[in-house]
Amino acid sequence: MEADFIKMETGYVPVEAKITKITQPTEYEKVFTLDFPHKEHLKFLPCQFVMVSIFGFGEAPISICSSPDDEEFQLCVRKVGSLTNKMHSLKVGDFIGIRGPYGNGFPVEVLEGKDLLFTAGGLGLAPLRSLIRYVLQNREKFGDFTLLYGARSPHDRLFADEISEWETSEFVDFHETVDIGEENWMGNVGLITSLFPMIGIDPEKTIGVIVGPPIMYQFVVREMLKKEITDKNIFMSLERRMRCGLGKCGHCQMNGVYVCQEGPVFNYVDVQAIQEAI
Amino acid sequence: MKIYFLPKDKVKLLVESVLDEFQVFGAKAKEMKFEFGKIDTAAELRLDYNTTILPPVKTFFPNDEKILEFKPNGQTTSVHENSKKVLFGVHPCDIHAIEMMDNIFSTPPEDKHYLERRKDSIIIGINCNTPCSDKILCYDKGTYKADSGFDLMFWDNGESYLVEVVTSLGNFLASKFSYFFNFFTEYSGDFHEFKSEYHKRQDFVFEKKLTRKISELPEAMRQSYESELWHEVGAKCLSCGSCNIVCPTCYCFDVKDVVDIDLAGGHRCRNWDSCQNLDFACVGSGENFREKSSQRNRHRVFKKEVYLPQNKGYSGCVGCGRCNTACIAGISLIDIYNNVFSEEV
Amino acid sequence: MKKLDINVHHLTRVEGHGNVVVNYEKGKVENFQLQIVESPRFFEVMLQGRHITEAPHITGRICGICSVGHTTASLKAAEKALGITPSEQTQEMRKVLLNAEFIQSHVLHACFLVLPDFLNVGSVIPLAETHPEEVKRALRLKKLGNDICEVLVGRHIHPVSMTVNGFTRIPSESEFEKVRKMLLDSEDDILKMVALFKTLKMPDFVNDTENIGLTSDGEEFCLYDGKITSSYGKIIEDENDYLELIKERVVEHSSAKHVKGEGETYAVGALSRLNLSAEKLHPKAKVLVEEFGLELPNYNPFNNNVAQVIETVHCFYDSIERIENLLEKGIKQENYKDYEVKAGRGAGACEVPRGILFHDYEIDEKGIIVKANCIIPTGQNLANIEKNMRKLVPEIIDKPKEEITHSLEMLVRAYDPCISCSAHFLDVEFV
Amino acid sequence: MKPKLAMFSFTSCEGCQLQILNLEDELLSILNAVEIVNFREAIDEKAQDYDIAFVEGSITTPEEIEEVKDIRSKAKLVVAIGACACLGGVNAMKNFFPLDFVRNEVYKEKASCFPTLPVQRVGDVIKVDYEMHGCPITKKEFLHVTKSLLLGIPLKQIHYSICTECKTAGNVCLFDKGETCIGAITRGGCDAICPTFGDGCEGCRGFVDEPNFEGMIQVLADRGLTKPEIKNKFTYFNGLDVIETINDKIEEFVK
Repeated sequence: MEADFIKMETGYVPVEAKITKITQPTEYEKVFTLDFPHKEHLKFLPCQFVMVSIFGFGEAPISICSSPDDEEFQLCVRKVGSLTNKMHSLKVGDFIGIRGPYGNGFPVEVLEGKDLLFTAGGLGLAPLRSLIRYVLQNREKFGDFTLLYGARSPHDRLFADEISEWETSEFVDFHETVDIGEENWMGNVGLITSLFPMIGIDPEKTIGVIVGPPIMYQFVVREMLKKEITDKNIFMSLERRMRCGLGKCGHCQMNGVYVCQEGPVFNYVDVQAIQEAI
Repeated sequence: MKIYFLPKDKVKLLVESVLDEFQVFGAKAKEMKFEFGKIDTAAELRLDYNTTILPPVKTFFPNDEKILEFKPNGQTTSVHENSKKVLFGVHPCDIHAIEMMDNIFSTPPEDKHYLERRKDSIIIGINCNTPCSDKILCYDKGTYKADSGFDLMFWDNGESYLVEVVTSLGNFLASKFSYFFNFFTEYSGDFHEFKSEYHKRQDFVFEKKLTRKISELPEAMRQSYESELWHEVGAKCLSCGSCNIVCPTCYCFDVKDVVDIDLAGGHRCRNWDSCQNLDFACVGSGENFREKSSQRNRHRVFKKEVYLPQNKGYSGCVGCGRCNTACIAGISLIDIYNNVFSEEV
Repeated sequence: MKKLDINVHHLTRVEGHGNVVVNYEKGKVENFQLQIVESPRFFEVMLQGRHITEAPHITGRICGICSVGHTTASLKAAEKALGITPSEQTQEMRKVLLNAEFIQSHVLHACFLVLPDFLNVGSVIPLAETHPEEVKRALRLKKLGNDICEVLVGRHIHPVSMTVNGFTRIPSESEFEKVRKMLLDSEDDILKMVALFKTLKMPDFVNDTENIGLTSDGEEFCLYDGKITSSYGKIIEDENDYLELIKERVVEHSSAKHVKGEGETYAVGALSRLNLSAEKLHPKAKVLVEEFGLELPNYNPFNNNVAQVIETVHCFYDSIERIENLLEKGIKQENYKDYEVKAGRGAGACEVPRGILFHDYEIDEKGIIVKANCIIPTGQNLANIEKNMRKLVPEIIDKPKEEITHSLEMLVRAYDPCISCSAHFLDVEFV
Repeated sequence: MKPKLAMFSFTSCEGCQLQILNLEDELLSILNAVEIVNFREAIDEKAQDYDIAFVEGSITTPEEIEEVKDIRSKAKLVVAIGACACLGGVNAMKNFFPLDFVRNEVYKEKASCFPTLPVQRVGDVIKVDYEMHGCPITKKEFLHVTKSLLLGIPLKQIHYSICTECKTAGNVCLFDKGETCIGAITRGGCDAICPTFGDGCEGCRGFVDEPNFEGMIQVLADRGLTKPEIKNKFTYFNGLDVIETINDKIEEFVK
């Protein structure tokens, strides 16, 4: 009996997780809070992902947006395909299938004692939120913390409540911008790179982290290098198509690297050796 | 290790006996070609075949494989197939491919679906007296012979086969049927000498296709990353995916759900996929990481000759020539490799 | 005298689109037409410039329900033009396939389109609730016809492997064996279907007519091959001369391109075939003629429904015998490509569920079609349906309008019109 | 409330509707899940109120244009079914001839009372939510689409080629038998039924996204096909899609 259970766990069979709360930060994104039958299912690292499944609708890789130190386990889901569309129609009390967590996750120990410069673009804020919250929950372990966020437009901004907290927080130096402004928008308008002139960092002790849409990486890396952060101190989390999460199906492969196993978090030194990465 | 002696005219009897107790898979005629499939009668099984359309390894990794079942009550079960199978008459190149796939699917996290199918299967190899076609490069690859990856190996000895037993499973099968048949007598000659004579004959009829040594390929290939060659290949390629489907070491797949007509139960299955398909590397947001045919072609060849050697220490191409035969546009790995060799400075 | 104006838009439960327009005034049919609103498709033109080997696949697409029939007539015309005689095995297989099409088409028509009329339900959907067993059985029988085609030529609608001089894939013996078993397993269903139809009473109505169909001097009930025969006496030995009997004409009062034989109108289809050669039916079908009380020759068009049921039985037993013969002789892997292309003209005629069908091609020395003509069964029946209606309306004129409409619909339906392939019919407004 | 499903047929052989009737094993289950309110080939009912409309056939007359627009205005979802509706299909061969010639050829002196337009796809006239390809459609895809619509699963076109399916089926390649086929650039989904039964793919499911026409023409020319033969292959079902783009390419690639 027990052996069977272990075998199931290692294959494609998901565990059932119950939706306990749903919030909708934007028109296209919802945040689902999940409850698992066993507590060990909650163990993960920031920037890891899970395979979410609803039978009939398939599976999709979704980043975990809560911190490992949070009481709650949360996923932020954008409506883009059949599974995510279905997820958006679910209600509190419904069940979904989860397997994972997969991927390497963020090596949090390399951040300890360092200054941090996080850059999130669009939905990239979801996986990065896991790390942001972890840093804020363990604030004493880290040096200066700068957080940059760029959304497409004011109503595409994720986690607006938390953003308000970050804006006023003494623990984080938060800057944000939108690509396209709106009438009531008083903040910055421009690409995320336009935020870099506003910040001052100590390149000697700063670790840069980038999560965002594929187009963003090249440009943000360039800004970070301009700020004299070294290659080895820049980390990024990359998005690829995934079907198995187990390093087999081949969809997430960029050159010789399976993102689902060796990623999604990469050091920029390694990324430079992978032509298909960014 | 034991060596048995099996007169060729007794092979049919042996196959019949094996068929009584096992599911047997082997080569059988299909129009003017051969397919590797389930054998129902001993007469169907052919040992004198050239490359089969689909490779034997797909017996363990079938298309449209059911991996999960879900019931209307929410209950989910993992589906595994485990039946004792005998793969009768596998060529050395395909044995290499099976070994490679064994390694891929047993590398953690393991793939139980493959491993369950593979677990109790017995592989009977058969050495190749002559090359299968002019599209193969097993001689360059060294995969025209195999030292492991089989339980029994048939060696052609004119009127008879020498049957080499290398594993306990092979021994199990050989002794099981030697009890029933008296023609399994142990071979008394010097097997090492026989083998080296056999390989010498192979050296005579097998042809080298590449202009340089295979060991130089990964590096030469790496150098070709930005080569014009890939654009030429890309222009010819129809992105039909045939090369991937017939390849014995292609294992990329897609996963999809099939709902029953009652709209409640159903199953999840995996299908063979092809990295030559336009949307293979497309992500949810629409970004396509290999949108050009040249990039996809390069990826296919690099996966075989750069990434796998780099990550696993072996080449992902066993030189069976199936992709070269299947490509109606005439794209051939032999040409690609030789072009890569000639380009390298 | 009442004035009646009936206009049934889009007649249902027939293949294709047809409108019935009747304008009855002063005791006679003032204005009447079976309008064909199906838009024309111009296959005769589309074929020009195509290779003769493409014709069977293109013309098979004239009609989804008679797809095997169109393909067969087209193949026969092509082979005639090329001077090819296909092997006996090929011809036998084609006969089995035609039989399968008859089974699937007749069952669809009799059980799903006609039966609801007699059981007083609007369609097969309520029928599924009131008579679930009958519906399931009919589904199984229809599936039998489809499955035979699926095993032998890929599918029933637009069969894949039927080609000039043979088949692009010859099924294995075990596949023939499978078909044989499928047939044998269905015998009970066939017999029960027959029993059900024996309980139905067809409306009384008689309208004398000419019948045209294929016949032979031999033992065979002709579906695939035979002489083009009129019940009025004329017999065409060579299919190429079919126009000596079948005359296409433009009729002033009707926009449709009508066809006439020896007389002004004629009928084709199951009842016509029985009228012409019922004595050659398979013995197990022949006995049914009497059991159904069908007196031949019979000129009640409603009895076409009964004739279809009898033919279904014929096709069923005939298929079993043909497959057993094929298996006995052993299935040969024949090469269909074994012929030379040359210029010529050929017409092919075969029976399809709704009646006799003609394809006619002229090709140049490269095998390219320069001229084509197709005459489909429904086109041939159309004038006869009109004739029947002109006689029927006065006979039932005292009934309520709904009932008259229903009777007329049932009459049209009895002919099992396959209007979608009516390449020649026009939609003209009546005033 | 069961969703209401309606079937409509325009210029076609009606084989796609028949393919639905050919789902003998599933038909009764489908009737449990949906209410069929309009299916002229099978039932009498003719409703004006429906959720999903399956539309078969090409559009070739002024009346059909009006009718199909009316369907669009009433249906929540419109699914075009079959090659005629999605591609123009074999009907589109008509467009290669002058319309007057076509009419005169068949109807001679009566030609003038015969309204006909150049063949159009359903999608040329109205917005179509999904295209179910094939001549005829496959039963499998109809079931898949119907189940997906009922469950609210967004539909995606099949992206892989016929070759992928043909190789998966383990077939001997038509080219190995000295035949030709355009399955390499044709959209899959039929389980490569034609090659499986020994006949080359004629492209009834339309082309894959971004088809390599030049490459395909080259392959056919290398096998000795002449310009008209190549043109015939490409225009069997896909006349509307390719006739202009392909002509120049054929000139360029075929000696």
